[in-house]
Amino acid sequence: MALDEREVQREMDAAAHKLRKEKKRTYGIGLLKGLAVTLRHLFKHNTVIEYPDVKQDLPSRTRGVIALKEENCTVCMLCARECPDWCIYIDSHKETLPPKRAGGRPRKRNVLDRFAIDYALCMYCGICVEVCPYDALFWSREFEYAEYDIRELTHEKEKLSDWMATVLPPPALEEGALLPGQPEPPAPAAPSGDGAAAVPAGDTGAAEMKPASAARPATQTASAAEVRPEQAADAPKAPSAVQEPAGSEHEQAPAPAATSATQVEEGQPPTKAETEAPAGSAAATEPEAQTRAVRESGDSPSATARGEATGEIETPAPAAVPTPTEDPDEVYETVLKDQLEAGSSPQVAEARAKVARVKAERGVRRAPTPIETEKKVPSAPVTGHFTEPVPGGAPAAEEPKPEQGPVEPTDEEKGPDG
Amino acid sequence: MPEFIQNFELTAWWILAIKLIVVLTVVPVGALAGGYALHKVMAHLQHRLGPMYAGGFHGWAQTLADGIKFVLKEDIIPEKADKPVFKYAPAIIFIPILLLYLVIPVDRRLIVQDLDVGLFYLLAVSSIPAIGILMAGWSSANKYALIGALRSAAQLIAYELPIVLSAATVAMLAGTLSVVGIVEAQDWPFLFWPPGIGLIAFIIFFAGSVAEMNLPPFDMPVAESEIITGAFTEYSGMRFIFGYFFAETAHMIAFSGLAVTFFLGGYRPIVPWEPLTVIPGIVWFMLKLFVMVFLYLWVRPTFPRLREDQLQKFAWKGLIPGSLGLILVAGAWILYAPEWLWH
Amino acid sequence: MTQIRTPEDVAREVAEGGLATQQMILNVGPQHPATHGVFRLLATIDGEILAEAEPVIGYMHRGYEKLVEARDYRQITNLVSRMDWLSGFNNELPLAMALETLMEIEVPPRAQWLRVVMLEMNRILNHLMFFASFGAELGAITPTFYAFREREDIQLAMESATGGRMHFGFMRPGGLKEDVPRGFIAQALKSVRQVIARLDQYEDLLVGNEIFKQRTVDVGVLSREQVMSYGVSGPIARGSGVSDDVRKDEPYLVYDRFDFNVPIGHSGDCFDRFWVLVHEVVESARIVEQAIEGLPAGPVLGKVPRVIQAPEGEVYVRAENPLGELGYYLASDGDRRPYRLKIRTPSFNNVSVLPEVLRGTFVADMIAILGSFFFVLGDIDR
Amino acid sequence: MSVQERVSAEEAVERLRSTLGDDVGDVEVRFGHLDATCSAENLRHVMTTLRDEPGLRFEFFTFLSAIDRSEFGGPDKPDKHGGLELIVHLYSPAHVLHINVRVPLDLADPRCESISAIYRGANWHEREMRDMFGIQFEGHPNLTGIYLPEDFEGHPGLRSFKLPNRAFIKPWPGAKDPEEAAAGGR
Repeated sequence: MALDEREVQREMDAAAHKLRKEKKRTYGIGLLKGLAVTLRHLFKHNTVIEYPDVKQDLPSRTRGVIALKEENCTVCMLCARECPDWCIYIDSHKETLPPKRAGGRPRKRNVLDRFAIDYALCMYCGICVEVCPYDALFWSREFEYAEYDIRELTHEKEKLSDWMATVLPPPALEEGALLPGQPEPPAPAAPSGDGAAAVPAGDTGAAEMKPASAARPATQTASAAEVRPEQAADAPKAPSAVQEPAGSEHEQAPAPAATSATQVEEGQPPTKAETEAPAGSAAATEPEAQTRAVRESGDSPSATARGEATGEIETPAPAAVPTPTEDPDEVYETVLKDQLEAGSSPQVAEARAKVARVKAERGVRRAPTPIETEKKVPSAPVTGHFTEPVPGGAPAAEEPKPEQGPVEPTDEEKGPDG
Repeated sequence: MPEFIQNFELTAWWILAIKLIVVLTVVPVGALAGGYALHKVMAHLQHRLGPMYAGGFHGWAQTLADGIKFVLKEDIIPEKADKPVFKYAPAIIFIPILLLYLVIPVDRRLIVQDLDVGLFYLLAVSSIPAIGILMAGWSSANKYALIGALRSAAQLIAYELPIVLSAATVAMLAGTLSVVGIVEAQDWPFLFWPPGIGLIAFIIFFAGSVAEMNLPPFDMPVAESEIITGAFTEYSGMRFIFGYFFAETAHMIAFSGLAVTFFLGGYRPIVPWEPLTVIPGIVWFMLKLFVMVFLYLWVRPTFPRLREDQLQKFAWKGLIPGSLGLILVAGAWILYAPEWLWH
Repeated sequence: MTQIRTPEDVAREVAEGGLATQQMILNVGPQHPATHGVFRLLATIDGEILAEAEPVIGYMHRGYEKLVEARDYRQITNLVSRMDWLSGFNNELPLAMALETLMEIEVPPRAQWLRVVMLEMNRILNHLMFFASFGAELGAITPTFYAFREREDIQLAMESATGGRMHFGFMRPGGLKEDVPRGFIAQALKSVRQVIARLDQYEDLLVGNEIFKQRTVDVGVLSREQVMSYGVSGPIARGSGVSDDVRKDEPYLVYDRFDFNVPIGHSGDCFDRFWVLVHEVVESARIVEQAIEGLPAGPVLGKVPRVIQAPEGEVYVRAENPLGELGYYLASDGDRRPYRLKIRTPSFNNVSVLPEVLRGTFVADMIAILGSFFFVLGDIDR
Repeated sequence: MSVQERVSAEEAVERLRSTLGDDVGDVEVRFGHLDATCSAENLRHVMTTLRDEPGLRFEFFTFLSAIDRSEFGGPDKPDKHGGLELIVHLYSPAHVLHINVRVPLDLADPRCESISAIYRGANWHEREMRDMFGIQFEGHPNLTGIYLPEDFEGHPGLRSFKLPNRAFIKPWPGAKDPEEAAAGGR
């Protein structure tokens, strides 16, 4: 975008003129205006949060403190290795367990002896939480753990586990977000000049035409809904004005292609699982064809109704159980879906799916259900039925398991890369 | 109550002693209340709540708690300081402010001493604190304190004149130097009569008093973003609170009282309506005092501060010629205004 | 009454040696209310006038350029967001862009648009902070509280998305860490509109105030030539009539699709710098609105290898940080760690011009000039 | 006002060649930025020309830095190891051009002419380079330390300077076994 010189000059002149006008001293009026501003605030409702009495409702992603779900930890040391500050201390020993079945091989597992985080060193970057492949670390909103002595800021696993009770589930994502495993939306249509064929966004008919299976929930948060109408009023490019399907292949697909409210993966059943998402390269290179994504005006009755009806995230129906001669990509997709349904966080689900795909590629047979539902909690995406995180601090009481702690898979299960 | 004091069968010295004790208790309490008002009004102007804890209800005891804390704190005197001067400077700042209260008529009879030269007394006493600030700054052996002290001295010279001249205008119009006499001589609508003169004199007095008290926008001697707290940089504990914080609020209340007395009709009802005279003068005085204190508190957080040279310019090129001109106008009014305009 | 001398007069007298008074060295800082951090200024003053001023920095030097040589790129992302702690998200961007350039990663459109949303929100956060502190330095403390109230709403939106209040650590080479949570857009729009709606009022407090104008107009004039020679950038440079803005000159991300102006001052004094800063808030808010309006659907992370490992190569990538041009010169030898990462921070260059600007001003002006040279110590010292 | 004429990098290479000739070594375009080498003796001349030549007008001083290439490529590729290199990055707002000027220096005794008279912003950058790499800039008005205390030993920018906390102060907690811990981390 080359800047037109004259345009810049004009802009600058206008700015300079405005500035010169503002610089003139108007003796007295400015002072009175200032007094009026402060006086007005004297009578305004105060928004101060009286902290120790009233606590702010912090978002669930808040990086307050790192909580440990002890039974998920396999002592893989990844967190300690990736930590930029070297503030995670892990001690463990190996334990040999008798074989599960008669005649099996004895299994080994790592037993966690010590897991401590030195919060005096921690820089709250969240890399450990991010890299943990077994969902053992979580962010909690707690922040009141100040100590009088810096040495007391090293918290051991008991304390870290206690914080597990305060972990919130991750929030639902904004409209238009793509969960791993979901197919990408087609490149949204570019607004073109002729308005004749334009399908108004939020058109009821258009909304109904959508393939039901592909329709992602469009629940608008109430606040989002109330923002929209004003936005429509403010913005020069009023939402419903410019929307139109561009490509012929989208003709039957209702084109509010990128209406942010519906942000759907329209049409186009997933041909290939491309979760690593090479974001429509065509779209990226061709900016003009890119979306001028237009929002559905929030007052469209159908939108809200539909949103309420499908109040939770529908993951695509699970595919059939894979046959031994499975296609790696298919395995990937299936595992991902299973994982998501089982309640893993998207990142973890993706990671596990990748592992499964690698195994499939290398011909390692997938164990029937290697994905345990053990972490239905806290990392699960919020769905309608989700209620409350299970306190991780007292796991034994919840599900008495014969053996606590992660069990190292046998060689057979482990696969070449395990 | 006023009659009781007047008719008390004791020597004048005893009466004076009792009155002094009353003033000495009233002033600190007033300063505490003023401090609380400062906290709260400023907080709400700034969209905050201010203190909410001490004492339970909206932090009413905050200034009390502050005072106790400061009194209990260690009194640190810098090694290189000129110690006697350093020690007594806060007293020299605070005591004259107490003395100001002696001649403020809270009611027609409720005054410690109605001096015949009350106005002179007031103006003489009110300029002493600046000397204390100069002492404090010089003796601290600190460059910031020195700059603050010199600024304060310059400010004293520049702003004493407008205050004196605007008060002189009032005295001319009233025809007396007695403070009670000035109140009695004022007529409704106090500030706006004679037209223009009273209002302009009030504005000059207000600006001058803000500078005299080192409040924003004329708080260069204690400008915290430039020279920390100027002359008080090295002070701590009780000396700090008496020299700086207490003095500031007590000063503010005293000057509010003076402004009420000189310009707003003192203890007299705001409208000359017969039923209103039932309300005692002290209530009227307090009401007006609150308005004045609020005015000071309102200006305080709203404006940025001027620069030292601009302050001098404002005083010497604006306020002083203005107040001199005002004296001329007032004299002309006294000489030539027809009789029916006077009342 | 002595004649009030202008700074020029005094400077001339000092140069001629004709001034009989003694100069005093005033040590401003490293702990001083008017410096945003541990910044020291050795001021030689003559009464109220500065004859000479020499900034002394390095009290907060953490050696970022060395630290990054021992850390991998993921860790560096979180490290650099701590440089200029007021604009953490902006700090992370050029690093991600440098890696994307070297590794040829394509960033999905949604990530680009979301980046713009958050970058501009971060810019507003930063500018409001300086709006607040500049008032406080001139003695008006009220704008501080108003600005912080607006900041709080924006910060809450940022926190709901990233989990951090200052150090976001949300940027990843190839996109963003994860998608924003539901409600983010509504909150962002709300907070940004609030800023636009209320900013006029707050301008009345400062920009329209005569005392403020007396303190800032024609004070601390920075010439265009100084801007160029010292490499001053950002709102400070634009206050001097230099219209450079990386977002306009060399648009990165999707900045070329938004309609926004670059406010430019013309005389280079404190008032113009502040004026530019305040008006940039409005422009940023407009960009946020437009970016949210046009936010496409899709993934937020491109096709990125598991281990970020830039191939051998060297690239300089710059972006318009709230305080000026932030650039990373990344020299990679193919390792997971950078071989050398030169961090060109805006504040370092901006502050280096201070001795020239401060010479011959009043002590009170020194504070105004320091305040109008919007700098962050972490950004100078790295 | 600032942007006057956008010049492509290739065109700029031509202009550079025609004005400076052999004063600069190989000129190439890397990621849209010009990249030229020049000798330490020529630096001042090159800088002045770059700034004043109307077809180039590199008026904006971006940064001055250095790279110690003595370990470039790691121990596996000793053929890539090089010496110390000074980098001056300039920007031309009028033509939207960037240039990296590289000046090879002697690692054992790095010296160079100061350019702080041409670009005054280089003053602090040169002091920083003196701290970090020990480069002596001749003609600098005030070549003292800027970041490091005066009694600091060593030049942290050099590859031979190891960060002590990574090397010996604290064992790496991420180590899986004692051997790895003894190796001192990554």
